Amino acid sequence: MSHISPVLWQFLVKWLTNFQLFPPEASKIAPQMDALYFFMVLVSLVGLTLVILLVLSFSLLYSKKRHPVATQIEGSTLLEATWTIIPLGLFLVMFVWGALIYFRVYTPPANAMNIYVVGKQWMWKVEHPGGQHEINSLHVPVNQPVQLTLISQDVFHSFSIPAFRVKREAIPGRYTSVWFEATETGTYHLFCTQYCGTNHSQMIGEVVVMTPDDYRKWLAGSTSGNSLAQDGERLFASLSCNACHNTRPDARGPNLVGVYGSKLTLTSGQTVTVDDAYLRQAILDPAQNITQGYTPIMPTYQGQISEEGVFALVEYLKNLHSDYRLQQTLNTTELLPEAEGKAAPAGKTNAAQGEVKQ
Amino acid sequence: MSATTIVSLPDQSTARIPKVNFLTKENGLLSWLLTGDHKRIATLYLISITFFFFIGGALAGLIRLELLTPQSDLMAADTYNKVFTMHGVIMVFFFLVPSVPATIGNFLIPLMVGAKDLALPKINLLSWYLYVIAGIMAIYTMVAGGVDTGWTFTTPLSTHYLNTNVVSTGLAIFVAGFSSIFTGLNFIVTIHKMRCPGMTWFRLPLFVWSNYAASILMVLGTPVLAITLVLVVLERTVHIGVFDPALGGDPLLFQHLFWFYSHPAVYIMILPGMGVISEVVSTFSRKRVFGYTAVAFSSVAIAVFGFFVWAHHMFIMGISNYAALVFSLLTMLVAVPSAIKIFNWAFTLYKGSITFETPMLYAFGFMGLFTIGGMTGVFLGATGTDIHLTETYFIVAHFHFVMVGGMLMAFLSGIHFWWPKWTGRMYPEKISQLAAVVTFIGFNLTFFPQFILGTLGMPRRYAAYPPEFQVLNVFSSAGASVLGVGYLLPILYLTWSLKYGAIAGDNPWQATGLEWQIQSPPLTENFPEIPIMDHEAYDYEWLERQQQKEVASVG
Amino acid sequence: MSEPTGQDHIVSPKTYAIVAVALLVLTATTAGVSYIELGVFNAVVALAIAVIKAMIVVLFFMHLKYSSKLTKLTAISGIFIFLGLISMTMADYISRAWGRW
Amino acid sequence: MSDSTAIAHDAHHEHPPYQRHHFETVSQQFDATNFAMWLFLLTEVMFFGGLFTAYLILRNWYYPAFVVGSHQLSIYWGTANTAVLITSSFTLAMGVWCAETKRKSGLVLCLWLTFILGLAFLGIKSIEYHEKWVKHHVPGIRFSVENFTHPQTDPEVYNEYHDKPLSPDMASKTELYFFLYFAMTGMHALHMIIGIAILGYMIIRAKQGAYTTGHVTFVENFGLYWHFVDIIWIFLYPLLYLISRHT
Repeated sequence: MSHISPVLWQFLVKWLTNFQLFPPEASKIAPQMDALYFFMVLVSLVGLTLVILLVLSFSLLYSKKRHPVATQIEGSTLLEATWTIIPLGLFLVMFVWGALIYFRVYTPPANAMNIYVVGKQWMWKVEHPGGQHEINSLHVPVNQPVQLTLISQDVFHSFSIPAFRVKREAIPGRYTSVWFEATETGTYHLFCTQYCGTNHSQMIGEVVVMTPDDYRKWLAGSTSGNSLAQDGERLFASLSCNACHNTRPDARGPNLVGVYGSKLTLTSGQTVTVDDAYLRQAILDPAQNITQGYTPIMPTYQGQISEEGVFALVEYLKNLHSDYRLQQTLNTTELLPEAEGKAAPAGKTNAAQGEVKQ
Repeated sequence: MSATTIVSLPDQSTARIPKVNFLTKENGLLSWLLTGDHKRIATLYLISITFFFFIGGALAGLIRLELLTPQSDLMAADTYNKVFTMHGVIMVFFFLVPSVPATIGNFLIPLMVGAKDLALPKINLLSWYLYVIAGIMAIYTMVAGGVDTGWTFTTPLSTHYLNTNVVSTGLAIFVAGFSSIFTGLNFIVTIHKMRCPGMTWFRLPLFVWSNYAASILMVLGTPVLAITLVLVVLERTVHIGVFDPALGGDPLLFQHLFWFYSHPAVYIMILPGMGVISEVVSTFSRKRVFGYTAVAFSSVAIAVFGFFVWAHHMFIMGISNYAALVFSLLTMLVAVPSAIKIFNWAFTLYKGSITFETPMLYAFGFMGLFTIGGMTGVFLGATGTDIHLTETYFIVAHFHFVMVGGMLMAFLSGIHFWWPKWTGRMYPEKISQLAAVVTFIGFNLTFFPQFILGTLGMPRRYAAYPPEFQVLNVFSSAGASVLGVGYLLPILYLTWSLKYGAIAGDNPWQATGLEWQIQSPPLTENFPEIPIMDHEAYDYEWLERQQQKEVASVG
Repeated sequence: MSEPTGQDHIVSPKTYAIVAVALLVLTATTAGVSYIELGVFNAVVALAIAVIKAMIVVLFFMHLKYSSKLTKLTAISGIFIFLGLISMTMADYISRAWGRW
Repeated sequence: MSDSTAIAHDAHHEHPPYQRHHFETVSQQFDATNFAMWLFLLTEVMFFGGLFTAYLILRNWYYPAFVVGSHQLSIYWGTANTAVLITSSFTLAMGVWCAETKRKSGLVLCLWLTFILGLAFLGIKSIEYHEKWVKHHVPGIRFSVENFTHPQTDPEVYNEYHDKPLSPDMASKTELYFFLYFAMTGMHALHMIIGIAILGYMIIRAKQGAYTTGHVTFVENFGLYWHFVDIIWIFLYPLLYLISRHT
């Protein structure tokens, strides 16, 4: 083989050892999506073969040599109806099938564990409820539904895990979510697929699927000390949220204990279910989200809390089931007289905490 | 007449190109720059879009060269981003949108409807000047440092996070948009008001129908793009915040308005190509197009439905899931007329008398590639599979199958088909057949691997990629070089044929269209006297009787 | 060729005058109604009057009433596509609140 | 818009000089240019359509901000301008009639009236714009939310509407309202300016008798354009001035 150029040789070796034609199926939804995919491939192949066969056989049968004079035919309503109705039927099947999968991908099950993801130029920051922070990697346990709550700090990004067949855009200013249940342990690609500026192609990472034991070990080994809810609790205190949002009878803001998941009536008369997205809106854009019976005195926190900070607050409020913790926060704040002054930089401190500590 | 060709050329020893024709009537640069003649304007357009095609093609070559290796080594990431952005902008707005309509359509529509010119010749010329101004602005953008937003101008990236020449690109596209509006407007008016006596709607060649449908899209869709780009430019210059989430705007609103034009734009690009294929398939199988009415109405159906499917570009972008359902359903409906067309063309061959000249080879290529392109569109139109496949190389391959495999094949088919009419000379047949085959092979080698890459999950617009994708990328780049040869050949031999090609005579293909019944190249006023249409389109029996009459009168 | 035949109908000055007065009256009405509290109907009435005024202008000043079917169809198709743009975009925005997506 | 000037080298002598060579009959020429004008107006509908869509969606999102924003507009000026524009449409329609019935002096008079009314509209508009400038309501360039966070700072408007103060984040959304206000009325005013410029040209041509020879295409088509610009205003007026008077 000495006369084969090394470049070509290297290429051939690579071809033989590193050639992929289909991505791994590593999530619960992947086989379902692939079933539809292969159905479509099949239909396409049949259609394409049909077209090629027709064109080829007509070309051979009716070439000028064999068939010097053409027979003029107007058309055939029956035939035309056939190739209108059959494709239409097939397309409608694909539509319904596709829609079922679409809703499945974007409807997380109730028992999913939540992980928060912030996209920014050009990295993915992952916040685990346990307080673990990651950059450009995501560790998840196998066989456990995981819901991702995504947001972008700047431009559109898209969180894509081909092996799981899921993808969702991270949008500035709004939460989106997607879920998956990994079925195979291993390391998979994580891509940003929405063009997001200069280093778009560097905004990649890996998804590590671990056995529950390994995952527990990883959690323990990479914790930053505080859980995300605890970070949120601190932020809650340092921004003096509890000055109004407390359980005192004369509180100026609504009591937030158990507010997550409840239904609220706003001053505009609208009824909303309190979810992650609503909490974010209420923190950053309070004027439009005033609970009925309260005056619109809450200032906006737009630009003062990083997206990671908002995630921490959301996580804190989500887990706020008894006012015991709130009371405790209140006491902590009262112990710190200059907490008020620290309010603004607190968000930034938290953002700094968002940096990975692995 | 040989048994394998329908080409009937006049006796080359005595044949002459008519002394008076639209090319020779007036001389001098000014007679071209101030012309009102649709055929001259079409020629100007042909030259300018070819120029931009090769710029865009060179940029495509750079992209493929960079993707030969997984690292971003030929270009830095930001250079790569500028290259693919300019490739997209130039190919979409300066080649594909004006390709068939502004050149072949401009040349043929008055001829096909039996008119002396388009209804508004000055507007037609203005449209070309706008195109040139827009082109100069685009070139200025490139020279001044390029732009790296991607041709889709996604906000807030394009408005707040980049400091390249977004404003000049936006304005270039704005101006190019008005060029396209005026072309479309002119076509609609001409088709409605300038048909010759006897030319009823259902005697119009299908090329006219499909250009009519595309013109509707141009006239109604382009203004929305124009106002959207104005808003983007204002957002960058005075920070007004309609698309900026930080100021309370909604970036998805931009997506809605942008795709309201840019999805129909896909049909603006492909519909005129479909018209070319109808003409070519009919001519080279000597048969009326199978189910003329169905093909005609399917063009209009595509135009109407095409307006209401735009949000299928945004399925994972955070539109409401219910809206996604509606748009997905409409997308499935708009796929049906394309399927109808493909089968109607295939059955046009049935019991025909087929010959295989270059335009027909390109048409066969179109039918195969467009079938693949169309079917993979359904993959993306179905909400479920769209999640996995969108924003990957699958979508890149899909729209290149439609745009390059479809529209460019059709464009080349049309250029070869009408070349004798346009210039009075034939192109060299053998080498052009070779070019058609090379293009087809090169195309498949370039873009088919990209479907697999997309399924594997390789994201689009990546300057660097994981090494396991390299093999397929090498195939793709290799194919691109073959494709490049396939595109260079025509420009060489077509230029050659301008001087050395065989004299074509009036009707080398023995085709039935009105344009073939007059001299080639045509007179400035097209018809010595306004024709009267007394037969259906694609009536080969009429043509035969006509020829017998001529023979009799000469004899 | 004495008279351009495309211009079949010459609208009389009287019609123009009546139309102009009607438009001014409608303008005064819509301005007046805006001072009355009607809740959501303020917007409905204002837009309804605007539509009526626009129709009067199109039909008489722009001669659509006397124009060919083609011109009528053109005007209608423009409105159709415009409403398509607005309604389908709005449909997305409104239905976003329906689910938890 | 088609230019009515005849081309010099008209080979067909039996045709009137204003007929272009590629049309068979004058009637065909009139139909074609008239239809082209309608199509052009369709593109204008879609052009403004994008802005209307943006306005409706953002108004739904930030209703309170859009309401107080529109309280800054003067209904008197708005109504006056509507009346001016409608009158100008009337005078131009009369101009078309004069052209059709070949009354040259009448046509010139009508065109002058339209011209003056058009300028009057722009004059009133510029008074309104100036007020916005003075009150720091020009988005992106000279803007302050002072009047919306503290309505009493603007006693004139406050006494009429008694707006409640907006929270700072909602007040900042008034900038969007004013941007759309300027974009829509500005785009409309741009169309007015173009129209007035063409009117000036037409007055000169009309004095030379260009439109009173039986060839009214240009006047008729310009009329379509002018009336269309009027219609845009007919919708802008309620959307911007009227519908938010009551909250």
